[in-house]
Amino acid sequence: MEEILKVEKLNVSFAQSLKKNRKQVLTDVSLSMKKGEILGLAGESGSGKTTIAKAILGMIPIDQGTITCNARTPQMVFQDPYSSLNPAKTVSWILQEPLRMKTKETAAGRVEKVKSVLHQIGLEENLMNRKPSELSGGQRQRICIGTALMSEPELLIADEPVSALDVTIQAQVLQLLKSIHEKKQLAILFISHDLRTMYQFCDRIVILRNGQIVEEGKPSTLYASPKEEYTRLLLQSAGIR
Amino acid sequence: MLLEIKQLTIEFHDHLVPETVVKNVTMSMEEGEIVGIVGESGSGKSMTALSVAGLLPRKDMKKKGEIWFEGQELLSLPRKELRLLQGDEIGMIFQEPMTALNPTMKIGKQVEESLYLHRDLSRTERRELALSWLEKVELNDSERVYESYPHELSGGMRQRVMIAAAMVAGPKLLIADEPTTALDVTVQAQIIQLLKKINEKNNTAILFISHDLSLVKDLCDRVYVMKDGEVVEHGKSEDVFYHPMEDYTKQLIAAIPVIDLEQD
Amino acid sequence: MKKYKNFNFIMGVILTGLVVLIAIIGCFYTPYDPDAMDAVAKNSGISMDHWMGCDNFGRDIFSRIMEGIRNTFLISLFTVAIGTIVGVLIGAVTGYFGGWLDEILMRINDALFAFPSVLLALVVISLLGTGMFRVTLALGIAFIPSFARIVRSEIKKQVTQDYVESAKLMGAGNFRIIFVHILPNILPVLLSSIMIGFNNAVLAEAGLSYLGIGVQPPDASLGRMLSEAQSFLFSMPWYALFPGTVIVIMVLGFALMAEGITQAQMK
Amino acid sequence: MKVKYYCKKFIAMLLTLLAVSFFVFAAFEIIPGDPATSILGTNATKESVQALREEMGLNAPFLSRYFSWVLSCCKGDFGISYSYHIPVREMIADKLPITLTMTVLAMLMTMIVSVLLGVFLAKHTRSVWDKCGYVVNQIAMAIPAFFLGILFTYLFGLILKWFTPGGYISYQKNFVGFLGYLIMPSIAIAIPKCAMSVKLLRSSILTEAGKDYVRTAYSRGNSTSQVLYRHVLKNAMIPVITFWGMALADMSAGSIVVEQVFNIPGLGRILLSSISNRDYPVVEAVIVLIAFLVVITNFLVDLLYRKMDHRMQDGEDLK
Amino acid sequence: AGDKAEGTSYDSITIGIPQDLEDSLDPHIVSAAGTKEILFNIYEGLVKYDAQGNLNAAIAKDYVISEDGLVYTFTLRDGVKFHDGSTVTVEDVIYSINRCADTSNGDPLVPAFSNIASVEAPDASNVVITLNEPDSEFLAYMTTAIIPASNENPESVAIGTGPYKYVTRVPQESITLEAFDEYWGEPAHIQNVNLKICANPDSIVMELKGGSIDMYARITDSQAAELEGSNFNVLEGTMNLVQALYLNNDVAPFDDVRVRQALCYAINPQEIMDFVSGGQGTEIGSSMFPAFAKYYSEDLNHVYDQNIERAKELLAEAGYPDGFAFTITVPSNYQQHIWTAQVLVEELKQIGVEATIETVEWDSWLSDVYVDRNYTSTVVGVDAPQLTARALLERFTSDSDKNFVNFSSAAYDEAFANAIATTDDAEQTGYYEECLRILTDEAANVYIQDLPTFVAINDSIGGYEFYPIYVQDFASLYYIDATVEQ
Ligand SMILES: Nc1ncnc2c1ncn2[C@@H]1O[C@H](COP(=O)(O)OP(=O)(O)OP(=O)(O)O)[C@@H](O)[C@H]1O
Ligand SMILES: Nc1ncnc2c1ncn2[C@@H]1O[C@H](COP(=O)(O)OP(=O)(O)OP(=O)(O)O)[C@@H](O)[C@H]1O
Ligand SMILES: [Mg+2]
Ligand SMILES: [Mg+2]
Repeated sequence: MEEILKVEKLNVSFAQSLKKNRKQVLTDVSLSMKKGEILGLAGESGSGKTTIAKAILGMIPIDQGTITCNARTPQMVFQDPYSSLNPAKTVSWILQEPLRMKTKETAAGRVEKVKSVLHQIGLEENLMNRKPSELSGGQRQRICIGTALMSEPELLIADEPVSALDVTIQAQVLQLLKSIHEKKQLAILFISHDLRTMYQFCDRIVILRNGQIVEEGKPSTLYASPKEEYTRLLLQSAGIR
Repeated sequence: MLLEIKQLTIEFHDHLVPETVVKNVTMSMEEGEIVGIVGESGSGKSMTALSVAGLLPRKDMKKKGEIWFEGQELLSLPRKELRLLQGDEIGMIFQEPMTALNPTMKIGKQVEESLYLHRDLSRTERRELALSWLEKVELNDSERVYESYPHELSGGMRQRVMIAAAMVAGPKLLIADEPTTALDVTVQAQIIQLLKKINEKNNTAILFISHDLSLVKDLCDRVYVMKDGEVVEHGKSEDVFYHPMEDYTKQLIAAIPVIDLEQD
Repeated sequence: MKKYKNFNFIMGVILTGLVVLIAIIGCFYTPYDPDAMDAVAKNSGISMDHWMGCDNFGRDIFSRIMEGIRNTFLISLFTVAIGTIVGVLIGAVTGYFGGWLDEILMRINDALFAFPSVLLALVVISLLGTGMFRVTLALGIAFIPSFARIVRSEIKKQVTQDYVESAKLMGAGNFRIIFVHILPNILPVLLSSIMIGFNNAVLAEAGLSYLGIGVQPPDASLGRMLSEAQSFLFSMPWYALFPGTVIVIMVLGFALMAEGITQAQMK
Repeated sequence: MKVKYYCKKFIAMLLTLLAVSFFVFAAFEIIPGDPATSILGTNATKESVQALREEMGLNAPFLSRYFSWVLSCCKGDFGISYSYHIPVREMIADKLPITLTMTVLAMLMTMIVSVLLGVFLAKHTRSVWDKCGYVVNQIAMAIPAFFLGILFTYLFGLILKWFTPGGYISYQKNFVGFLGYLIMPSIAIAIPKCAMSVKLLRSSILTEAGKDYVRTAYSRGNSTSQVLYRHVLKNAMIPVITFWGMALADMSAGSIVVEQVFNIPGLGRILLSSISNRDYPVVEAVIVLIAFLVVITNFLVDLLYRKMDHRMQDGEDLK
Repeated sequence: AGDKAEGTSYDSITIGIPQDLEDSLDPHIVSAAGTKEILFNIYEGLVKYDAQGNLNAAIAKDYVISEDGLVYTFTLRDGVKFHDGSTVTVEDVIYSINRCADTSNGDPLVPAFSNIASVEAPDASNVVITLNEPDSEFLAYMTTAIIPASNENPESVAIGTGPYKYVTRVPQESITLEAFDEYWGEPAHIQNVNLKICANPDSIVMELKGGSIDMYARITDSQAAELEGSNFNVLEGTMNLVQALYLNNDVAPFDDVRVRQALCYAINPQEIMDFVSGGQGTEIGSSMFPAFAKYYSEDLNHVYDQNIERAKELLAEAGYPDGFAFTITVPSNYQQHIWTAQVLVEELKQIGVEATIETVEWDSWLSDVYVDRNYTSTVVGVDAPQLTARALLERFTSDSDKNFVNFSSAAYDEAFANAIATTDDAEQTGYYEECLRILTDEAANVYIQDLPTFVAINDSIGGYEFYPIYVQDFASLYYIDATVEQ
């Protein structure tokens, strides 16, 4: 299978206020994804997961390394469901925006598409004319996923897409992602700190610590015999070991 | 019996059609007991907790039922007397560590505020107590934390600060409304550990709210399951977890990702 | 529009509508020729013939107010329009892109901000000559810096939000992101600045007539009438009161409308 | 780096002042009339104007005049007024206290009254008070300071005779009388600004009151007033302070009209008269001074802001 | 100032003035009429005008003019003191006159001084001035201020010999004068004079009524009306200036005499006076105001009595049957002129001429209109610094630097030259009258009025006198009660 994403020796640092030196956030991160693969990215808070995602999509400048992304219209579901939807627009407008950008769909056609997507992500049609501020966190996060899916991407970067959802809906959303993954060969970079969910969802998991990759492998092997102490600790706190 | 909620019903009237968000909820808690409430989003968990803490908004809503805490009925208690309980006898930890702390007030001041309001202590005594609690919640750099502002701390640290602030006056009842959802697993585990320790050492009763059944199973003695504002099931947590009676509970349990390492 | 069904908006529309209506009627009909002098009616008080009395040339104050509203309204409208449009453009570009362009433009902007609008108006008028259009232009230019500043800082706040990144991923261009995605979010702030701008524009126009570089006599403007009326404050206080009140109503109308829209936005 | 930040601010300030002074110089290149004609008045003929210009050094090229002016400014010498033949520095030192006092008075009133009223209205939301307050506030915001000045003159000056319109008393002669006279103009300036900050504060308090930390504060047993004063007010003040900064800058730069209405010989009057007399040294100095005040105000507000809100990152701008 | 309201102190008075003495305190350089009228109290020449327009001996106690009118011998009054305490010497006189006659910067400061051949002092009390040509009006120019030769900064340090001495000033706020103890003549009655700058003409009535000023010399008729019934007397006089719609005779359509005449026929000075000055002004028909009784002739007022038909005819003849449009440039600091212009606009509409007003700052007016002559028409008032016809009429000679209307008439130039040359008074008057007639017939400008001036003065103060020239005499003012007490 061809590679859809290749990151080599990625280094990212941020300028720090009040201090002279820059804060090194990612050090020599290399990873690759194949078409249609679900890659899990786990690690404790502040380990640099979101930074990798943003670097891949070119939202932050990188210091060193190469990023090759062969995917058509890569999309991202942002971690913070509160700031990733435009507060001034309605749900329907937000969901239509990718269509306006990429296709020549008529207004009516767009609305139809919006309705079907809403259905897919398990939301009612009557949410269409609401503003994001009138939605619950879970609903917002699902709208984010919906917007990302609208562009029919080949690669989806999902930054903790289900953390704000309760378990039943979590399962539903993951199911949705999985089915699209299967139908359209969608590759997903799944960022989470929930090792339980990842076990079932991912084809491969990368463990990140302090901006460095400490371990990677298939979930089953990784969970069964973690090589690194840190991985073990993570598994332990998740109550798996 | 430390806390008894009898037939609690909460209705909102700020929309055209009154909305009942809590219906006939009855619960009870012993001293030193850890009780969990689980249920999906919007099922009325927070509302129940807030009504115990006396924090329900006063306008546009109707409350029915009784809440007995140490021989006092909270719903009919005048605001002034309720205030004496808040922070002193009843401590509360909120879901969002990011926003639940005052961004422009030093951590120390926020932690010791309950003391300032309820105890007649000198400034240094308050400080001592606050520092000791910061250390108890494993914020080892307590002096620095005391002088910091919330934005200078990580999410996990803030959540621990919240716990310290809730515990500083030694309440009999600690209400923890989803205290770990915003945290990553490692920190989450630490917080649960911490709550257990507090419960053991101080014999503080904890009302633990979460939508994560597996967490609740580990921590709580008993659990109430809520759906659409009603308690659908309750019992010992082991019992509910391994032998659920209601369909809804079964669904909740089924949704927990199962990791069967043996199979591979 | 159906969203703006709140008291503020409706009151605002009514007040502004009233003022605009009078201005429009004033284009076609005034009870008297606003410039026509009448020695007999000189300084006469309120009467059936002259609802608001006459000024020191015996000109009908009511007719002049009708004309004055039109001039003042147009001047402040276009002043604010110029200030807003250019200010938003500059503020948006600098706030969105940042960098050295931002630095340079903001230094110039700060300098202009401290620069008295009177002097600026003198410069524009000396370059282009007097006349309502030029006065408007001069004031408009003087208004740019404050708008640019506000818009810039608001845009800077918005740019950190993930929805902007999200829009980029969708493939929206910078222009679209600024004006379609971000702008509606800063509208409440912008609207209230526009309202303050209206207040200031009326004031500035009146200030310029002190120097004789505002609306040229005999044309009436509310600001000019107000400053002329000051000499007659004792003998005919109504001469000052009428144009002043009309200014207040006009500004109030805009303010309420802005308020209404803001409320609808925030809802 | 704190030092680096302040250095940057300082340089930006200098650049702003340079730009301002350059604009003023350029402005006088453009507008008609020059000091020589102004001095010669109706004695002016083409030749005599030329001769005087030569004598005053006005015929030197624009840039060389500008740079020599900047140089002498750096030495603290703002030149001699063409009209008054006294050092510009003295003139300004004379006038600055007037405008400054007026501005400070107006600002103090704005701050005190708006905090009191804002808190009061926020405490009594949806009461009759709040509704009346809202209406009065909206109207107060819409009244130009200029019209207010006229109304005050009529009402308090002519009808009630509380003060003598135009009866400005010099601060050198009678400081109390001076302050007394400045009260009315200060109120006229303060009212619209005050109304705006009341509105801002009220809504800011209400926004803050809906935030999670307020609930936390209640959970510790704070009473409503305690929550308001201990927690909400400080946070709610942050946007208001930003507004005050702009208002202060506005007032010191925009006092011209109000000074005119109340016949106060402050900086605004000096500015106006020296613009029309083409008294370059004075205009330049006054405008640079005003710019300086504006920049300094911004800087101070910035400091205050940082003090109140520790989340502010260095290098960020506010406003 | 405020303490005066109690009426206890008779030794000070606060007088409102419309603008600060902004140009200079140097009496030879100063040009703004508003400054000159104040400096009248501080400086004196060898001779000095009184309220009747007579030239009286001042610093000179006596003077002799030679038969041929070429040699003027002035005898200095003994012990006349400058305000700095020094005595006026012949050197000071010679210095002052030479300063004004200096031609190194083009025209001399006093144009008439170009005629001076020599200034000498044969002894310590006599100054002899010799002229190149006889000049019957030369004496009037001897009102030129005498200043001490030792004063290095006359533009900021005012030292004269007048009844009041300059004490101090606060720019844009006030000027303080004090009676000069060692004045040679009748001393001023009121010890302290505070000149308060009232920059906002609209608040003058309030200031008067509020008691912050005791006197204001240039109020308008409507302000005068507002003062009725208050404790202020309103005195009426004339401003002694020629208010006219000055036309640029060089630009079309005003280069055509018929167009200019048409404008003259179209307007009605009386109507303008009714609106602008409460009907109080004095109509004029040429560049001469009534204070010059010798030259002022009412006949000229009727040459162009309002006649709309005739005006239209003339316009049609000149090729403008449908009228035309032009701009009136008015200095914005003179409200009366702006008002006048507004009435003019209305009146000209009757003959189909569309005038638009463009108000400009005084300084722009000076440079654009007065110096560069880059304008079409303007409304201003022209005054006479000396009470001589020459002061008013010289500017209309074709080569005069001050001929801002670009009037050009060979006949006029000749008549004026004759007037200057002759020593015979009657003959000279005849030539000047001819000049005035030419200005009227050629309709050089649209003459309107000599504006009235209203002086508001607290009714406890008396002694105000109107002069035929544009000055204010503070020395004659006194408190009525104070004199009674004495
Ligand atoms: N814009 C920025 N400026 C400075 N430091 C930053 C910036 N963004 C992120 N960081 C720092 O980089 C580190 C990694 O952040 P990142 O957001 O990638 O963490 P994460 O793994 O996504 O954590 P979480 O699970 O909490 O979302 C953190 O220490 C953070 O403080
Ligand atoms: N101010 C309000 N007006 C109307 N309805 C409200 C209001 N606040 C809460 N509700 C409703 O009350 C119900 C119960 O809310 P509650 O916060 O108790 O849920 P929860 O169980 O805590 O959910 P979560 O797990 O998402 O925190 C929800 O349906 C919510 O929409
Ligand atoms: Mg992250
Ligand atoms: Mg909740």
